[in-house]
Amino acid sequence: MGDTSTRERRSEAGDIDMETRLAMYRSIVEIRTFEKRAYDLFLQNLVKGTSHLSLGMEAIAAGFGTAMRADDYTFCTYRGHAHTLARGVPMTPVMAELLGREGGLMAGKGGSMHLTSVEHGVMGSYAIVGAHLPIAVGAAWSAQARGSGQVAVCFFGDGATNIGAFHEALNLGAVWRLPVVFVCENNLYMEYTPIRSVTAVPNPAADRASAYGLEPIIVDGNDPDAVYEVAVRTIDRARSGQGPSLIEAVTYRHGGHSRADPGKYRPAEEIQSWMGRDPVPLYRARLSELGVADATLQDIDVEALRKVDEATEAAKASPPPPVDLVETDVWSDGSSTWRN
Amino acid sequence: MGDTSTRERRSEAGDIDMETRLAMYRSIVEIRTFEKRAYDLFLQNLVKGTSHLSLGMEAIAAGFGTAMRADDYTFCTYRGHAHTLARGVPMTPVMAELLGREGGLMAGKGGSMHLTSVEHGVMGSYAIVGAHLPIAVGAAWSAQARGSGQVAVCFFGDGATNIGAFHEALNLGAVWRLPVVFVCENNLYMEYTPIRSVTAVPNPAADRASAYGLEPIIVDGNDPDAVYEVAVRTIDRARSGQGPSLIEAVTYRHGGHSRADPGKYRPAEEIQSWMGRDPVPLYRARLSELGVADATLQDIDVEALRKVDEATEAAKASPPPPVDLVETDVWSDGSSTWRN
Amino acid sequence: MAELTYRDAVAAGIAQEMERDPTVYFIGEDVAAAGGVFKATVGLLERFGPDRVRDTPISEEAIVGAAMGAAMTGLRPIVELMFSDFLATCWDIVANQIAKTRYMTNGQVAMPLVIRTANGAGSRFGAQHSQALENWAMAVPGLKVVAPTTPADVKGLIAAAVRDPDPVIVFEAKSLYAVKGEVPDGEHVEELGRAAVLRVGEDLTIAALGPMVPRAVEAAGRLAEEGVSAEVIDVRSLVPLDTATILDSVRRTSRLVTVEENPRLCGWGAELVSIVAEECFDDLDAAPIRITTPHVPVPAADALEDAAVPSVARIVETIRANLG
Amino acid sequence: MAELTYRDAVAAGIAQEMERDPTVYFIGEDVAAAGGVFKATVGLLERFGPDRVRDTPISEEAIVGAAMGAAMTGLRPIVELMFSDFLATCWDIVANQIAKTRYMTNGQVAMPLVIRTANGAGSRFGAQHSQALENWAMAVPGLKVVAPTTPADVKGLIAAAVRDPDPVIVFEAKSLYAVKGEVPDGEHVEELGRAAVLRVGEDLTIAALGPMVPRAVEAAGRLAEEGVSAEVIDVRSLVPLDTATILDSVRRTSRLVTVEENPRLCGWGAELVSIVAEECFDDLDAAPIRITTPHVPVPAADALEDAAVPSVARIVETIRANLG
Ligand SMILES: Cc1ncc(C[n+]2csc(CCOP(=O)(O)OP(=O)(O)O)c2C)c(N)n1
Ligand SMILES: Cc1ncc(C[n+]2csc(CCOP(=O)(O)OP(=O)(O)O)c2C)c(N)n1
Ligand SMILES: [Mg+2]
Ligand SMILES: [Mg+2]
Repeated sequence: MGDTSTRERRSEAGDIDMETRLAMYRSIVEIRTFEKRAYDLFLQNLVKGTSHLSLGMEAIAAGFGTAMRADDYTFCTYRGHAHTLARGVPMTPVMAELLGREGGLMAGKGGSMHLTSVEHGVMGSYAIVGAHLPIAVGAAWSAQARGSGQVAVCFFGDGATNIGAFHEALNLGAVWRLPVVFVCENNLYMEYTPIRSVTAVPNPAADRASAYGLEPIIVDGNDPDAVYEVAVRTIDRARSGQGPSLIEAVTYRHGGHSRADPGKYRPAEEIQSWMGRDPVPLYRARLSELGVADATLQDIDVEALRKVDEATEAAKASPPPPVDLVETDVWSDGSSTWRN
Repeated sequence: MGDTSTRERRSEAGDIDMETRLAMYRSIVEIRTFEKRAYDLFLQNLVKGTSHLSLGMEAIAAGFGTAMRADDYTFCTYRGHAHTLARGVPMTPVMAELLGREGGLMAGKGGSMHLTSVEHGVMGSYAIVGAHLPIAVGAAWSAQARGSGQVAVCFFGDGATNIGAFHEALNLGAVWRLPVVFVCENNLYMEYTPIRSVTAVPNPAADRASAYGLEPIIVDGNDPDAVYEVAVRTIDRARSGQGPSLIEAVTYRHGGHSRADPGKYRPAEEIQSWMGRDPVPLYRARLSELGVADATLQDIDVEALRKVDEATEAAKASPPPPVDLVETDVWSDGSSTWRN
Repeated sequence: MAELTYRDAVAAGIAQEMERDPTVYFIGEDVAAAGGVFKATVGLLERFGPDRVRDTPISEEAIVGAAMGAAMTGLRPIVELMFSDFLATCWDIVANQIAKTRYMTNGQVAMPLVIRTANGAGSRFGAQHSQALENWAMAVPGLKVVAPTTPADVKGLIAAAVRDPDPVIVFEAKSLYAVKGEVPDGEHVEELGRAAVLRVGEDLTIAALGPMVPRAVEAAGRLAEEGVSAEVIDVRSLVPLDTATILDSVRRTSRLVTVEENPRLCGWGAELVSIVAEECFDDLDAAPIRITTPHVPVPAADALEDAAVPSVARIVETIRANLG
Repeated sequence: MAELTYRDAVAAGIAQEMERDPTVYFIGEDVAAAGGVFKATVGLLERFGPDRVRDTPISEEAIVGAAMGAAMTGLRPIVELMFSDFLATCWDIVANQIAKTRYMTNGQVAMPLVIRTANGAGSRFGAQHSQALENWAMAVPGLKVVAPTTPADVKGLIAAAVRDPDPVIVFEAKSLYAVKGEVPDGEHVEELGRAAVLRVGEDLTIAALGPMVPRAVEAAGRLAEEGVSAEVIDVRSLVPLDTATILDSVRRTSRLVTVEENPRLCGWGAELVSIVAEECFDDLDAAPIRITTPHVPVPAADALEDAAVPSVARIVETIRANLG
């Protein structure tokens, strides 16, 4: 699926400078290390509620995060740790949010499915499949209206391509020529059900592009360079007033859908073959090939682990949120008062 | 728009036998006469509430109505008088429903936007744009499950192609290969807004077909023969287990969207040109050309008028519904009781 | 003071705010070129141009979602839902996204948007275009909810809703669009969360909302002829709710009657009765009474629709029976 | 009697009905091959095959709409909405189509379908996966609404819902899926519209629903130690509502306390209080009290979620304060 276009992108990606590449490597390694830790903490019963990891899918967040301007907007799903970190949100509050602590990004009120950091352009993680596509369209409309030159990038899963909000958002974004980039992370599965078994076309996003007058774009979602290249191209297009794009980034999650799901519904050979396409070792190897010293890469690995350790300790040390937070911030005056 | 395919269909349509053709002529004339009367009664303030006429669009209802099997299902919109009559529902209860009388098809409880006659396979007229597409899918699923060989035909406007339910229904219908035929009556306008101004593609239905693995089909919605031919082909396909079709029937309404809307937002030349494609005189002329005696056609015209007159008088003579109907038939036991 | 129809007052309210604040934008189906299906937004496109006043596709989730995204990023959008019944087609965006996002983000995200929508019965449109749905919105934490009944109030409450930093749903009364009334000259802004005592009385308090308000006033007039002195309160704002005005009134009259257009179960009147029962139980001389549409969908025929929704006669009779 | 978990009782209830009636079909997201995200439908695919038990795309409008179309034409479908919060994504189909169609067609159309959905807090999932939304459904004429709290009830009420000729929404308690209880052997069918008196008492009536029921029972136990005799009613069915049982109890105890998981405004407890206030006002010795989640979205962190939803301690303290 998408092999041709994938190969094309790879060859073009020769232009990416080394600084950018190292930034992407740092990003995927940080996400990988963070997500593994989140999983460990879940097994230790320290992560409360659910959590949806991006293990194996890091290249998409890293490629886009690196290509975006500081004031661009990210809209993502419950599977949003990666996208949040990729925009430069510090690890400690993200980790603390997973643990339901006062020091969390939303002081524990949102939880792992609702990571938000307006300061970093992370305009929310949305837990209802497809809902954030229209909302991202609205942010793009606002950017257009304000002439701010900002672009909204909206990430969603393959499963979201079959919900009504997808269709409405794509059409409105196209009709109003809005600066929005729709990125479908096609990891071949919804929760436990293969996307191909419930979708009328083989490529759930790309085969829908023409319904909105858009070019079909499929990219290897495990190749940071390929993702970066398509991100730059589509974000430029959006920023220069040429309207939205729809990208299907093909990838695979290493683990289950969420929490302790062992992902047993997936054939062993399939998992095997995708493990061979793990973005972290592959990208590391590419950078080595391109002459990056092993010490440089190792420094990045070590630094990522240090950051994650630090975040873990800080998050664990943070107390539970005070219970009066239950009744704050329904309204802009900070209260939840509904009567006089 | 769609001229080539239209011409194709016309040539194939030579096979239609004369009995079928006369049935279609009768159907379009009956609908035309009924709708004009409904309009008059509206002006006389006898039609309460709103009413959405199919003047100019009769060929679609007639073509499909004639091609459908007696036990097939019709799902239509608030603009549903035509489709209801085309399935053989008697005029009097339809007219009485428009007038809000006890003798109405639903004793006045539904009104002009909700015409339903289960006995005739008319499974409802739906007033929320797009909502009935998933419901029609469900009827097709039931037909498939029961092995009944029934087909569900679902009519909707161009405007409905931009709502989420359209997308979800088309995908599910295709994935489950259901016996459902989706018919978009593209009359170029939603209420007052041209469909092209809010849609990312020129053909709001046909250009979306490939998103569901379907063939794009455009047909001249003012030509009963062309509509009939495509109806037979797609209904056969559905009945034989080959799954859904999506048809865009291009047409035009002679009047406004509803009630007393004069439709002033439409350019005079556009109206003029479409008046030249009025299905009633055109089809009459074609039948004459094919050798049908004028007297035969005139008999049909006269009989239609007689039926409409009769229905009008009967409807007017029907009393208002008794007020205790307000509290009946929420539940299957006939009551509206929510407590003991 | 100028005399305006309710529908013209809607347009005047929107225009006043768009004039004042360039971040106010207005979108909806058929609202621009056609001036709205109820002609409540005529002239806005001409005055503010196609960037700020836009017709949309029939895509309620997309347009209300777009309003949300815009509100989060610096605009103050107004979005029209042609009929309040269509709230159901974008209820996830309204109830799960717009209402909850500030809270979930611990106050990071602003949500200054207005949803205006035509609400209620009276047009013989049938069950899918005639609902009174204020209670759907009231039940969702994070939404403010108003239902103006006069031209002055609709202008002033739309203005207040636009200026409010939180999401507000304005339920406009479909059946009142043609009604005329005095509207103050110049800038006019009402306050959210304030009920209006329309008639002072001693024997009982009638709390009504939307098109039930003029009926309650008329009923009070008739009851007065029979020597019953009813206080009439236009609740106006369900969230925030002016419990002070209502409780104060009930404490004086010792009786409460609510008049609701919604079907019975879980209407705003139930909430009001539960507040009154809890907070001024000892002041009550008699059981609080709710007058509502029965718990049925709205029928289409004029005879049936009129019988379903509370009428002046039903209000008078119910009160009379309960006093007797 | 066998001991089953609530989740296994769900599967048992569906299986019992699919076995009995070949027109019963079951669809939903991840319900077939995976047996449901709450593992409440394990084994049904294997037992009844892929025609009758089907995984669907993430298309709530399409799948609930499909259930409606199927119900109108001869099937008795059961459709799972993975979380009740997702009702918002198909609310038009539920509230405007399924609920109203029989009425609008003057009884022509049958609508025998069941929507099952996982409801409520306790899993630290945050505001979009933790709502208690029974009142949304209760407010819509044309929907029947039940909320079982025990394995026996969930089996029996699912069976009753499938057999009922009208649309029924079964709110399953997410936080009770792991709870075990005795379930009668053989065919087991409950009755819709019947409350259960779980504990007889004299001093006050506690009416609770869903996961608030075990808390109310525990609270009553603690109060008993203090000499307060509380009657506990599991409301079970909101529509039809067993007002007879509730009114009878309140007439005897003269006090009513509702325990609701929903946020305050327009909850089912408000409706109950308004009925009690209207129909047995003179029997009441004190103001009816509502204990609810405050009117806020559900927070995610364990400490916050536990503080938001009514707890045994809060029930005990509130009642104690009101008796004191
Ligand atoms: C409207 C809606 N339906 C169902 C769900 C439950 N759900 C959560 S994630 C998920 C699968 C989503 O799959 P996909 O879009 O491919 O994203 P992925 O999790 O694979 O990243 C489902 C069904 C939901 N959150 N929202
Ligand atoms: C969800 C929804 N949004 C808006 C409306 C109001 N409305 C009724 S008809 C209509 C125009 C529909 O246009 P189209 O689908 O082209 O059908 P036509 O009336 O032209 O036959 C609109 C916007 C509605 N009924 N439902
Ligand atoms: Mg996926
Ligand atoms: Mg149209």
